[in-house]
Amino acid sequence: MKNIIRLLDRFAPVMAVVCVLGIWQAATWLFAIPSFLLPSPTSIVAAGFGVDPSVWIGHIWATLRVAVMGYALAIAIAIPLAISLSMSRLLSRTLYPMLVVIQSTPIVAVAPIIVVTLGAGDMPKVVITFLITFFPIVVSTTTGLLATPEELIELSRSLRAGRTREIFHIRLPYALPFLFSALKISTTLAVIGTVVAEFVAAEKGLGFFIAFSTSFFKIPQAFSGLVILVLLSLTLFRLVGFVQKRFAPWSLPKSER
Amino acid sequence: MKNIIRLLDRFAPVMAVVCVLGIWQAATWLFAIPSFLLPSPTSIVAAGFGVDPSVWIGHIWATLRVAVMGYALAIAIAIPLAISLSMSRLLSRTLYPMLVVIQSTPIVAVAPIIVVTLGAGDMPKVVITFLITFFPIVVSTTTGLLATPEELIELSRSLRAGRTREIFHIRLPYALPFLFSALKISTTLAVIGTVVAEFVAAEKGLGFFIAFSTSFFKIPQAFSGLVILVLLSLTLFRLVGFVQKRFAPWSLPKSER
Amino acid sequence: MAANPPVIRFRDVEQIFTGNDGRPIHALTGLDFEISRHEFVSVLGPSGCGKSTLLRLVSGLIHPSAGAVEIYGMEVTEPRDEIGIVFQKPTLLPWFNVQNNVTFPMRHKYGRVHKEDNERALELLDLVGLADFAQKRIDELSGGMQQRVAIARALLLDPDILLMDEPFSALDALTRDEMSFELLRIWSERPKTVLFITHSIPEALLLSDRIIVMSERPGTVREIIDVPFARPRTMQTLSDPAFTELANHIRGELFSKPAAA
Amino acid sequence: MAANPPVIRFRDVEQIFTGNDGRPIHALTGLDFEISRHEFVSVLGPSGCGKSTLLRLVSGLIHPSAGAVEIYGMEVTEPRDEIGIVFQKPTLLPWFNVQNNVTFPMRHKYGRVHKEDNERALELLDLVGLADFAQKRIDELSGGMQQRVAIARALLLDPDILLMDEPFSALDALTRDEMSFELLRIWSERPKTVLFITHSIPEALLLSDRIIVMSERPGTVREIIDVPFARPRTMQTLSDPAFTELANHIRGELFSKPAAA
Amino acid sequence: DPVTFMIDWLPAGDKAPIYYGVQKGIFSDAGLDVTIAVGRGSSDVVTKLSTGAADVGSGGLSALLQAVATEKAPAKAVMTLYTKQPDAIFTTTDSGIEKLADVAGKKVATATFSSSNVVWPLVLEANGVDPSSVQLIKVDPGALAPMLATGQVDATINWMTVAPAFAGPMKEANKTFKALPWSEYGFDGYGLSIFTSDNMISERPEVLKRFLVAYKTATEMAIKDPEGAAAAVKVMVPEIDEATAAEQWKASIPLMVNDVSKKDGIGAFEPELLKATWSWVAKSQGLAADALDPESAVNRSFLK
Ligand SMILES: Nc1ncnc2c1ncn2[C@@H]1O[C@H](COP(=O)(O)OP(=O)(O)OP(=O)(O)O)[C@@H](O)[C@H]1O
Ligand SMILES: Nc1ncnc2c1ncn2[C@@H]1O[C@H](COP(=O)(O)OP(=O)(O)OP(=O)(O)O)[C@@H](O)[C@H]1O
Ligand SMILES: [Mg+2]
Ligand SMILES: [Mg+2]
Repeated sequence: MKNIIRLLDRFAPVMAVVCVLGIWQAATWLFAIPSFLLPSPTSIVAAGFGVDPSVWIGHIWATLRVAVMGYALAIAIAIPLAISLSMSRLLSRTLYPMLVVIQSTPIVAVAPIIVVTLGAGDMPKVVITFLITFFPIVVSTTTGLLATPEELIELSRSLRAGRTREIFHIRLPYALPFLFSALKISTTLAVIGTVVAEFVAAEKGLGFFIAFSTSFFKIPQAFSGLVILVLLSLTLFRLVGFVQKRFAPWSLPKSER
Repeated sequence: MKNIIRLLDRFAPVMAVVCVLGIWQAATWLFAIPSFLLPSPTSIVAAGFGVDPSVWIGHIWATLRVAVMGYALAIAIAIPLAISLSMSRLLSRTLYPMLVVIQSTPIVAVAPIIVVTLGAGDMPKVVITFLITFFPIVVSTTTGLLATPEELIELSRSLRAGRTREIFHIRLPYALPFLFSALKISTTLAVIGTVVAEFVAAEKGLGFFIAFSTSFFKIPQAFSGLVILVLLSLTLFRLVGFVQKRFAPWSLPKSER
Repeated sequence: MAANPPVIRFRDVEQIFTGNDGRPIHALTGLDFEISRHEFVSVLGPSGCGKSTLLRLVSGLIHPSAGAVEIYGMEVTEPRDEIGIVFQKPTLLPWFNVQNNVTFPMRHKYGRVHKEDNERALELLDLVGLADFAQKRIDELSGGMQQRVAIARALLLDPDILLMDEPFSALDALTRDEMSFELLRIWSERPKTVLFITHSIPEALLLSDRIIVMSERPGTVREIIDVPFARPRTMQTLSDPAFTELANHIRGELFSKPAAA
Repeated sequence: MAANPPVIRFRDVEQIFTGNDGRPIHALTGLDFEISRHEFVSVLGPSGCGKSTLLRLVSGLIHPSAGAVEIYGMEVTEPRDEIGIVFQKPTLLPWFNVQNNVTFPMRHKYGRVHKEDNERALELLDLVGLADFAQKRIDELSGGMQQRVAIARALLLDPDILLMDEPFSALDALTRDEMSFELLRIWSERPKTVLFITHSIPEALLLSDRIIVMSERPGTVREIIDVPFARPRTMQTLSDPAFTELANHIRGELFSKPAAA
Repeated sequence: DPVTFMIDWLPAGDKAPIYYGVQKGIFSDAGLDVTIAVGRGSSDVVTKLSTGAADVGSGGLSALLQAVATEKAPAKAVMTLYTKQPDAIFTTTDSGIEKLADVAGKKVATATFSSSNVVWPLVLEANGVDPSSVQLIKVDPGALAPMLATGQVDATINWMTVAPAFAGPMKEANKTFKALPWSEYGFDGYGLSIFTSDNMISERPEVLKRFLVAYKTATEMAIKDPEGAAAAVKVMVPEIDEATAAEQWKASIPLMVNDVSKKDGIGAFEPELLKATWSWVAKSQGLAADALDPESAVNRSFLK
């Protein structure tokens, strides 16, 4: 009995995916859904294999590179920013609205500026990805830093360790659940951000590939790009979960350690 | 002295905005930045007043309506979803990957399906907004629900109150800082989502207005739309902060109550 | 008293935790005793000997690694209705004020709080000396005050079985005495079975019918002492020479083993 | 002792909190006393009378609403280096194991932990009876064990001034006695000024040079008692008739006022 | 000499000349090192040219006129490609739309930000149709073919060059495709043209000239060799479907080689037609007819 539950637990995600695919395939058959609307899994796979592997690798590499760089940049900027915001009420009241402004500006509207200012190449795409990715990290980390219980702060203050150590030894560890939650959200945003950037300005990458395929109404091929993209997101998402489990197990709820 | 600090604190945000605008205006003059690249604040304001107020109202209303409906839908679905995810490990392992899949699917790629399936009107836009908005709420709320200290859970279990009450009386209140952090992130996502939706299918709304103005090279006018959009985001963001302060002050850090 | 069936029964209970490093922590071993209906039993023992663990076993929050815990003759597999608990930490909810923390069991268990519950909460708060603080928030209370709120909360539902883990540890001598006598009064007015963890030997003697004295980790029952003093007990009981004698005996019992330490 | 300048000095200190409802809570009033160098002073008083608040004032974590607190003649405006604190709650960091919690003051104050610090931490853990638990995580400890970790932590930096808020409240009688004597030993080997909050009158008598007895809220000094017993004090001191007499006096003092209660 | 050429939309068969020229070495023979950049619409190309992100580009002439009129964009048109407007109504044989006027009372889908949308009402009026009688639905370009194929709309508005891409969905839906070019219903003017920046004109006129000559040669050769043109695109854009690309390229040839270009010569700007192009823009944008002298937006000096 226990074994069955364990097996179920282990394979449930896989089974769920298989189920969804099955229903999808069946639906495309039964209702004769045209492939230009919602291609069947088999036609997507076929379309995927129809594209040269080297072409795939080129697009995947372009997207992955930009996504990871943008994500890394977002983390590198968002965390110090969150720390500054949590340390100074003045700063927080001044910067926060500006961050909201940046975050809520539709990238497409300012993309020309970014592209013109930063030239061609990966830079503008990295920046666009960064802009889409960093905000949740800032908000979540700031919330976590500020949510640290008073008593732990008093412990730190009583040791006169200074603000820096208070942040790094107390507030940041305490904020890790918040931070990791944001990092998870941001993986998918990084990928989405890259895709948006590739829609706006690119000659390569999965986003470009999808837009390109769509412009020819080759929907199964577009979907095969989509599948790769989604796998990329899932991998990054899982990776963050893995890092958390490996390096900060106490920031996970007991049931997931 | 104290008064000065208070004044500074009070007007810092406004002053910062004024500063940024000043620098911007000066830069456009000094470096003769062409207005099709980055229009000056004055030209943006001029362009904004050049548009008929009733036209503005039409666009703002269209965007606001969709953004708020999408946001509300996201909350209405994300919170129950987060509760389910936090309650069952099996569900969480099965559903989480699918949510990541949904979240990391670029809307533009599936736009045809959405438009064809849901037709014209607000529906597809609300759905798109919802899709972009709900993920952070799910992730953050789930994290918060699971982060509830063991001792509070034991208190609940010792009263044999059942899972539902455990969720609503213990876990949800505890998760509020997480939830509100996500709700803040999501306001801007809701607006961005609406704009994206308006790119895909719309004949009204600020996103439409901006893209439309851009495609006709009326860049200052596009920026005036951008400004309105950003103000909308800021208002929603503030509103969430206000709701938290008003209805759940204890979920705020001491310094911000 | 022997005629009554045992309310709580430990059958050769053993508790082994798995530490985060994967190594087992042997907390309790060979616990085997009974507590009768309406008995007041105290538990004394060195820090870390497994008292709280014992209480959590009775409450059904954890399950023994071996043996069984029974309540009213039924094996405990999950928390039960008739139990009220005071945890070692106050465990109050910061999003409620003091009064709502006290009425929380009602709200949490039955979904709503009646006027009578609120009145009862105010009575209980008065009883623990916090009538003025009903509307305050938890973080405005001192440590001892928080503990008293937790006591009031455990009493709200008037449970058949009351489990208390060092409920008076953060209280001063006077408040502690007052609370002890209040507890005795409640217990005699509305009889209930009480399992009471404490570090104070006089307190245990003053309150209990029997005292379970535990040994160091892995915790086991070293001796169960019948407390002979007649009830109702008063301040006078404390000056009874037999009281001092028994206290010294227990003290010796507790202090005896660790000659190595 | 009078020749030394006062280490801690309260000058007519008053503390008023603003409650979350905006109403003032009058916690302390008219505190005016001095504590000399290397003096061991205990504070006794009813729950909620402001003992923890008094300690937080000395530590510089909060500032008095009126009057001033001075350390070595200088007004306290922020926490100072020479102070070690045991808070009323253990306040341990769940992301460190026990040993790292003990060495935390070193890490936190000076940025790194030397080999000697780790050795010292292990010594201190041995002293509080937790040598076996150095590598455990905080949530695997019992309440009393956590409190002992907090004590070890406060001793790590060997502070000139030691502030302890009910440090032994969660400990059994034996451990409590052992810890008391350990504390006395440390205090006599490396003299320091100690402010010690407790609810145990015998403990206060056994440990201190003077005892500050406080009255109910708003807390103020009711009496300051010189403890006459010669040092080193031992278990024998406890059986001195003068000891019992003084204990009864303090008891009377603490129990006197609230006839209304 | 390095030249960055920006095509106005994603690579497709109708963009073949530039690929053909690169592949066949026409540009390198002319001493040009051409980089192809992908723009996102005509106005994007104008922006990129104005800011120097690209040297030469292709785009709809209307967009340039508009940009010069309203923003004084420092860019000029230097050569025409399409001498007929490429906009068209796509429909199916069973829709009952035989001529443009038949769209009255029908459902028509268009890409949200298509430049066609603005002139659409004017074209309708010119054909005696009340624009409000047509139910216009604006959607993502990717949704156009599916909507037409599933019968959710009766027609779509597209450029002629897109027609071959509709073939797949149409075939799957068992419908027969039909296109009604607006140019046959009175919508005249220049379409796709070659733009360059004022900077390029003043600083590297000689390079520009060489480029235009080479481009013209490439175009002419590509017209004669449609399969080769498609193959050239396929080499540089491996994702493309060669057959579709060839179809697209063939579909764009009539826009370039027609009675107009035969009369005026390939690439020439004829003043009357230029004025007509501008008047459509001015009317549709509500600009005064004299807001711009269309001559000021073109530079004919690079055409032989
Ligand atoms: N942050 C605060 N805000 C408002 N009131 C407070 C705050 N801290 C303490 N008080 C009030 O001040 C009074 C003294 O509190 P304090 O914690 O100093 O008591 P104490 O003597 O340490 O009590 P105990 O022995 O129970 O720990 C209490 O009435 C409490 O309600
Ligand atoms: N969740 C747990 N995981 C691992 N070990 C645990 C856990 N809970 C308790 N222990 C261990 O079990 C033993 C008994 O703990 P318990 O809390 O029952 O002690 P206690 O008698 O209540 O002590 P105290 O008087 O200090 O509160 C301790 O050694 C403790 O380390
Ligand atoms: Mg315990
Ligand atoms: Mg206190």
